[in-house]
Amino acid sequence: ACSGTGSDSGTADTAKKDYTYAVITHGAPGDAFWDRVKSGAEQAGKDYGVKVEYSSDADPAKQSQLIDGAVADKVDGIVVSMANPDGLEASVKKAVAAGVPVITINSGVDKFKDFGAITHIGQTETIAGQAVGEKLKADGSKNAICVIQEAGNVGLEERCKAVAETMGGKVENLQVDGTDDNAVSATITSKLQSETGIDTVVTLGGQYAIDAVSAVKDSGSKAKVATFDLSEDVIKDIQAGTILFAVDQQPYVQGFMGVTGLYLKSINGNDIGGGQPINSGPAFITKENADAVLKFAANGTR
Amino acid sequence: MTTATVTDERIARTSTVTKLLKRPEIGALVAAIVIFVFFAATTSVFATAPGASTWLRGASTIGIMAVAVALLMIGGEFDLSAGAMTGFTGLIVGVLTTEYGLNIWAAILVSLALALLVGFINGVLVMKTGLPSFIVTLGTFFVLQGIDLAGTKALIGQVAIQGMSNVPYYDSAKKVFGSAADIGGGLVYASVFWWLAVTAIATWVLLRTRTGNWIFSVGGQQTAARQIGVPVFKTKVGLFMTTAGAGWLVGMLLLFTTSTVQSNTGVGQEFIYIICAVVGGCLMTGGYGSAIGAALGALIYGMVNQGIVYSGWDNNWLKAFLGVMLLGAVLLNEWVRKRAETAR
Amino acid sequence: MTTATVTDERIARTSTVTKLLKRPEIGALVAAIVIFVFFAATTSVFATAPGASTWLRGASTIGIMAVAVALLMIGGEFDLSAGAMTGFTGLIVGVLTTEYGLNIWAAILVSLALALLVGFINGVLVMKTGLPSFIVTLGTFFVLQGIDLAGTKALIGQVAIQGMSNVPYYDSAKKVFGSAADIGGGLVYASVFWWLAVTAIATWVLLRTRTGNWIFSVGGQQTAARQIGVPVFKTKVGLFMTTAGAGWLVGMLLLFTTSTVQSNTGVGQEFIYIICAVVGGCLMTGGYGSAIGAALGALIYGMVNQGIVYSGWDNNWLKAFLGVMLLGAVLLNEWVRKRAETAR
Amino acid sequence: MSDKKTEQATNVAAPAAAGTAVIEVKDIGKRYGNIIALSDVSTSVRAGEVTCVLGDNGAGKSTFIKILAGAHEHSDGDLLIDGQATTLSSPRAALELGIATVYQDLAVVPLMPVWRNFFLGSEITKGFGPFKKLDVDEMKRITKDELAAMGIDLRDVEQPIGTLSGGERQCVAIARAVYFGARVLILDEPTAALGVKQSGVVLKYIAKARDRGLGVVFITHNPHHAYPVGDRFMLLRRGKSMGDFPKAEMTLEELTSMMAGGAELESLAHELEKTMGADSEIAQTMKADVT
Amino acid sequence: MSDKKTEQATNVAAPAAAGTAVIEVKDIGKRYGNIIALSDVSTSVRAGEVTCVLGDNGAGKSTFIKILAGAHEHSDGDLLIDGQATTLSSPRAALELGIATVYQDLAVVPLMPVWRNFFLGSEITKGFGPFKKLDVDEMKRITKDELAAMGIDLRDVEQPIGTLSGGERQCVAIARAVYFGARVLILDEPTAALGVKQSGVVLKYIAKARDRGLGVVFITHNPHHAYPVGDRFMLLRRGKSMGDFPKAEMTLEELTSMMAGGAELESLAHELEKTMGADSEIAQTMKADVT
Ligand SMILES: Nc1ncnc2c1ncn2[C@@H]1O[C@H](COP(=O)(O)OP(=O)(O)OP(=O)(O)O)[C@@H](O)[C@H]1O
Ligand SMILES: Nc1ncnc2c1ncn2[C@@H]1O[C@H](COP(=O)(O)OP(=O)(O)OP(=O)(O)O)[C@@H](O)[C@H]1O
Ligand SMILES: [Mg+2]
Ligand SMILES: [Mg+2]
Repeated sequence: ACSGTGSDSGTADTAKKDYTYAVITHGAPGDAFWDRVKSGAEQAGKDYGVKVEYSSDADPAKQSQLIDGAVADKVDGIVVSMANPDGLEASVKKAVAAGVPVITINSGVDKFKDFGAITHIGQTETIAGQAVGEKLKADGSKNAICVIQEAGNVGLEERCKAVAETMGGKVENLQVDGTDDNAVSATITSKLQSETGIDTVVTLGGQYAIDAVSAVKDSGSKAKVATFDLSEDVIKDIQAGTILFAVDQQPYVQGFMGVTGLYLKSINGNDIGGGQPINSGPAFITKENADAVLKFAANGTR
Repeated sequence: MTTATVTDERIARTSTVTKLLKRPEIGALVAAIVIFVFFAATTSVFATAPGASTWLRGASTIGIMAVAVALLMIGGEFDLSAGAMTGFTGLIVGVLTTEYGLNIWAAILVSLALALLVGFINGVLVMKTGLPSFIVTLGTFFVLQGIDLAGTKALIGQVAIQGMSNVPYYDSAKKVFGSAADIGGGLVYASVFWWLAVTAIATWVLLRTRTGNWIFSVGGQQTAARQIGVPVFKTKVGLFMTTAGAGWLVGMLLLFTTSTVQSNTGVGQEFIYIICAVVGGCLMTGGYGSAIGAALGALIYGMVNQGIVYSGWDNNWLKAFLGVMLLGAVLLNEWVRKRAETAR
Repeated sequence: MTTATVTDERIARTSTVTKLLKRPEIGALVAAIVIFVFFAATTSVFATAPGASTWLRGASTIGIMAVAVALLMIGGEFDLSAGAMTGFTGLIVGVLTTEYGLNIWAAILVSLALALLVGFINGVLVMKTGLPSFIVTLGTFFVLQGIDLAGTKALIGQVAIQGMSNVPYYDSAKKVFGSAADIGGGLVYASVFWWLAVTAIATWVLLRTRTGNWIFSVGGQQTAARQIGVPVFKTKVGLFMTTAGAGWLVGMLLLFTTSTVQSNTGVGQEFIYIICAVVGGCLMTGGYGSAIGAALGALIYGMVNQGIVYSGWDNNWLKAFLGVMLLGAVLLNEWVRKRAETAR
Repeated sequence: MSDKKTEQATNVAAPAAAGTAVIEVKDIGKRYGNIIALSDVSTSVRAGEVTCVLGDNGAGKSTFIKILAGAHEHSDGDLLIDGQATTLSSPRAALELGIATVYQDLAVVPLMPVWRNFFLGSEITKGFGPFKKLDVDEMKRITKDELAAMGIDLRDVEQPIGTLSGGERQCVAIARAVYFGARVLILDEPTAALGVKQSGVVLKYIAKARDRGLGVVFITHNPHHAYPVGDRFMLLRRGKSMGDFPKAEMTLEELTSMMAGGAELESLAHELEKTMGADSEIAQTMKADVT
Repeated sequence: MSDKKTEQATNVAAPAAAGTAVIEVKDIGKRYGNIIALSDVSTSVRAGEVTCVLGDNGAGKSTFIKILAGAHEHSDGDLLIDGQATTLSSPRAALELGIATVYQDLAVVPLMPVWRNFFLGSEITKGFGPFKKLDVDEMKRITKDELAAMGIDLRDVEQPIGTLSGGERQCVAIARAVYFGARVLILDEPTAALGVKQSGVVLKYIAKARDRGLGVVFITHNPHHAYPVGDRFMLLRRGKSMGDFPKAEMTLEELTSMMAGGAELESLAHELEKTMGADSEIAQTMKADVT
């Protein structure tokens, strides 16, 4: 499904034109995962000498306004994450109709073709979640809690659901207040205290893994901790053995590749992936390979 | 006016033009114009039809709620459940139609009825218990938030409504709540017209009806209003129901513009409504404010939000810019209002 | 009391025991006890030492802020930047030590100075411009939030402080802010002691010092207070600085208890502080409330939050339970207070 | 008053024949928490009569009239209106029975314009159904006129009432009650902040209302105001009624000494004489008041 | 007053010699936005003298004293204290110069207990440094005593002042000002809501303060209150001064007719006579007042 008819003009004056790409995601500002997506996109922009404008809003109505705004701003391409495809359908289709190339990242793999996007980069929350579930199953987990730091967030809910699908056993969601680490830690402690059978804590952000580790310690529980996403401290904990593993969705890749795809479209008319989605991950970080990643995590790029 | 006392030696001077400046909205209006001019001058898209279409759309839904919340605040109360209400009503329609196949218009009415019921409960609880509305509606807010999340998950196994556009008669409802008219190359969404209508009606009610008089009085001095014979209970409960009704309207606008609604839709927005009302000149303590001012407050908020994106400033600083601009707008607002008062 | 008028025929009856019931905290106290008993009876862990340790920890940091915010609310103002302040101060210490290698105690002092400066700016802006504090501190809130995110990101390339525990003298600071004492099998964190101390000092200031008198008066009737000679400006600016100082304290407690702080720490918490203060009996309109009440409000909030987890109820309903329980607590609070008033 | 008057009051029963009791209270009492502000008070308000309620500061006068006005529910005793035992659940209920009140704290909404305060709760509207709207010009005109009739020449009826002087505000409250009072007019220290001229007008209004057959309850601390217009005098002391005297049994001097607590005032005058010299003017004036 | 008194007021200059002008105002004026509330008023407040400010409702009396009290800054003219041109930036500055004021709207904080209101801004403390704490018992005792001296027998000084009766509240404000006033005492209609007895006490206080060498500014609408204690009478009309008369040039009758606007009142009395019959008591009383 190629919709690249509008790109001819783009290729025509490659030499002089300063391209501008909009990256519009559903991530909350300051969220470590989306911060890395942003870093990747901006790095790509720097590398290629193009302008990258990042914006985000978790509310699909507002996100669709951002897309409309970018189209009105006549950008040369849009990278968009589609956590709630229905909410963005009209805007994405409008962008495509206006001749703006669109690449979807992170989520929306089922719909990108219908909406006329060039390709999809990343993997759904579901794929990452299922991978975690499988790995935990292999590790013998039977009773897990999945810590959700933002109530009602579509992506987080999907991760937990996917973990439950493949892990077997019991997986229960636990809502915490993500802006208060003290409360996160206390809530996980409470849960571990009241249900001593819990053998695994899955957190959905590197930050919360740290809180979970201290909660496990405080409650005297034997539960192991696994987490989505990385940070320097997470890797150190993996090295120390207090965190079992982290699944790295390689968000940096999603941002970087998204912009790369648009850039190739602009200068060369390429449709990378040939209509098929491209997976950005997942990669597992365990005690074995932690050392190699530490440097990058410290840079804030993994 | 038959009562003009132009020749009173105790009044410095007066003029019909400067009399206009007395209106509480004047400050917000000037601030809105300044912000418009600023972004129109510094970005290329802001003042184009497609650009304006975007920020008007963003401001419209917030604006409708801000106007309703302003009425409530003038009446001396808060409604923290207003944000969650927009999600709640949308979810009800979504669940009833996509999951249970109810007629879409019936679902819309059911949703309205439930919204008004929640508003009624809010009002009666506040008036009967004497608790501050801040705390009562906080309770309702949490309950609605819980229902939005758990109820939706339990009923449809997801946290967002999907497939809404395949529901029979979806288009007829979309025409009312979610369509857009192409005006001069920019799409103007239905929500913008609703916003204008709501603002006009609210202004008329406030300034030209008995109810408006009562709203000002119950917010300004509840005991005095009661002593003088104003039906305080009816007025306040009515205000809570109005806010809930506005929440329903915005819920419908959101649902039919984007064809989806999530379980966390509107959560956290309640404070933005209050902010817009205050930017537009409402007092936190009640008894003073204007509907047009609140609408202008929402316009300022919408323009700043979208204008920052157009300016291409680093997204990480978004909030800082927003803060500085809001503060600037309010300061300008206050300054203009004070000048207007001494110069009238 | 030398002024007891026990024999006045115009007073129905009086007794020393029932006199205690007059205190504004009594309602919150009863509500807290009821909630404690409820969870103690229905769950096995809640009333054990490790269980109590957990909910006390959760309540403590919120409690410190709630007490400071209560003082400010009694003084008639709000501080929406209070939540972001906890992140701001923590981030400053984190960045200065991990990135620039500053001595940890020096960094802590720098952070305190900056916090007080922000509080001072808040206060001066509110008093000099005459704008509502709700809107001024909202501006500061947005600005702080922007600095927290963009500043941190620009300086250390991350959105959360990493590697804090390797900083020299970390342990000495952790002893003060982040250690925990084992009491009867449960860990009691330093934050709990700080919480008790802050509550005690705030209560003493409110009830037994001139400053306390002034706080009540500027919140109750600012014009009257000014006319009668209360230094309104000093009092209010002092209150904003106190709140900022409390934000700094909580920032330190968070940083040294969890050894990390993220750029969005505290965002959205500002309303929880207000909620706790109101649950504890503070009026939104100022001039009435108590520090102990706010501390009890935080305790109620903390107990309900953890108690629901202990109860193992469906977590999706968390917010709904929270809403119902808070509402119940406040209703009980109000009922007790009214009874106490007529029965004293 | 204006012609509109009758239009406004059509839903309210006409004044009763002179002398019939419109309101009767029997052993009425009121507590605020454990504070007993009023106990065992009985009296009646008759059409075409002015009942003056007298008493020291804190005696319970305002509490008493708040019960009649529906602002507070009584805790004990019976309140009879037109012979029927009632509990006035709200001031609105009282207003609908034609009972209008001037409260001591005036019951105005400071931020609202003068004319909106004047008509609050009884607004004049024009138009039909959903298009019924306030008749602003008419209301402004009436407000201006009614206040001018009391000797208050307002610059602008759009001014927030909170910016009026104390006396101007009081005049608005009085003019409003007089304008809307149909059967009973209750005035709690209406002349407290008024100048000599305005006080005279208020007394005139009271007499006029009485002559029109309204029952009037009038509270004042000034015997020179109470005596000329009063028909009956009820004395409260420390929340208890000390009796209910018709004017026939009373001279101005008796009234004055009663209001001042008789013996107590005499001893005060005596004391003043001692401290300030017998011919000090204060002592003289006070003595003149007492004797 | 109590012995503590002097302790409290040590930082304040002692009263000046009788007759010296403590406060002088020259062509002072005040605008609220476009409203000119006061213009071109000149007078002086002298130690050991009582200056009465008279005038109709809305004449600008309260505005005038608010300038003296530091509550409003004047817009035009000069304010001289002890001969020095000053702008009082806040009431606290005025208080520190020994100027204490009873405002017409009383300046109390309704939710605070009576004793806290009494001592607000001038609390008595004991202890040192950070352990300085309020001397609660002492303050309660003084409050109770001072009010009892005015004839107000409070049930409980812990009661929020907002629940007191109008007169009780006024007495608290007066007792407070009298207790803290060191050089100048400003009273804006202090006797408005007071009973005969309490009014007498206030007049006695004024005379006492004068005799102690304080300058007193006294606003009232009651000529019977103004005449006995006043030394000079300043008349305001529609924001302008109509002159400043020493008592020697004035009789009670002249004062009364001046306060009532002279001719206007006479015509009112006349009108009353017409409408209500010549022997109507109101007309009689009013005529007696005028002539
Ligand atoms: N809401 C209340 N709560 C507690 N006590 C009250 C309340 N209202 C009034 N009181 C008390 O009841 C008593 C009677 O008050 P009320 O206002 O009726 O007096 P009053 O006769 O009108 O006095 P005044 O002449 O000073 O206006 C007072 O002592 C007052 O302190
Ligand atoms: N804040 C204000 N804004 C506008 N006008 C005001 C304000 N305060 C007072 N005024 C006006 O100034 C005039 C003088 O008011 P002031 O209170 O000084 O009168 P007064 O002589 O004390 O009258 P009274 O005897 O009724 O107390 C009044 O007409 C009033 O309406
Ligand atoms: Mg009274
Ligand atoms: Mg006055």
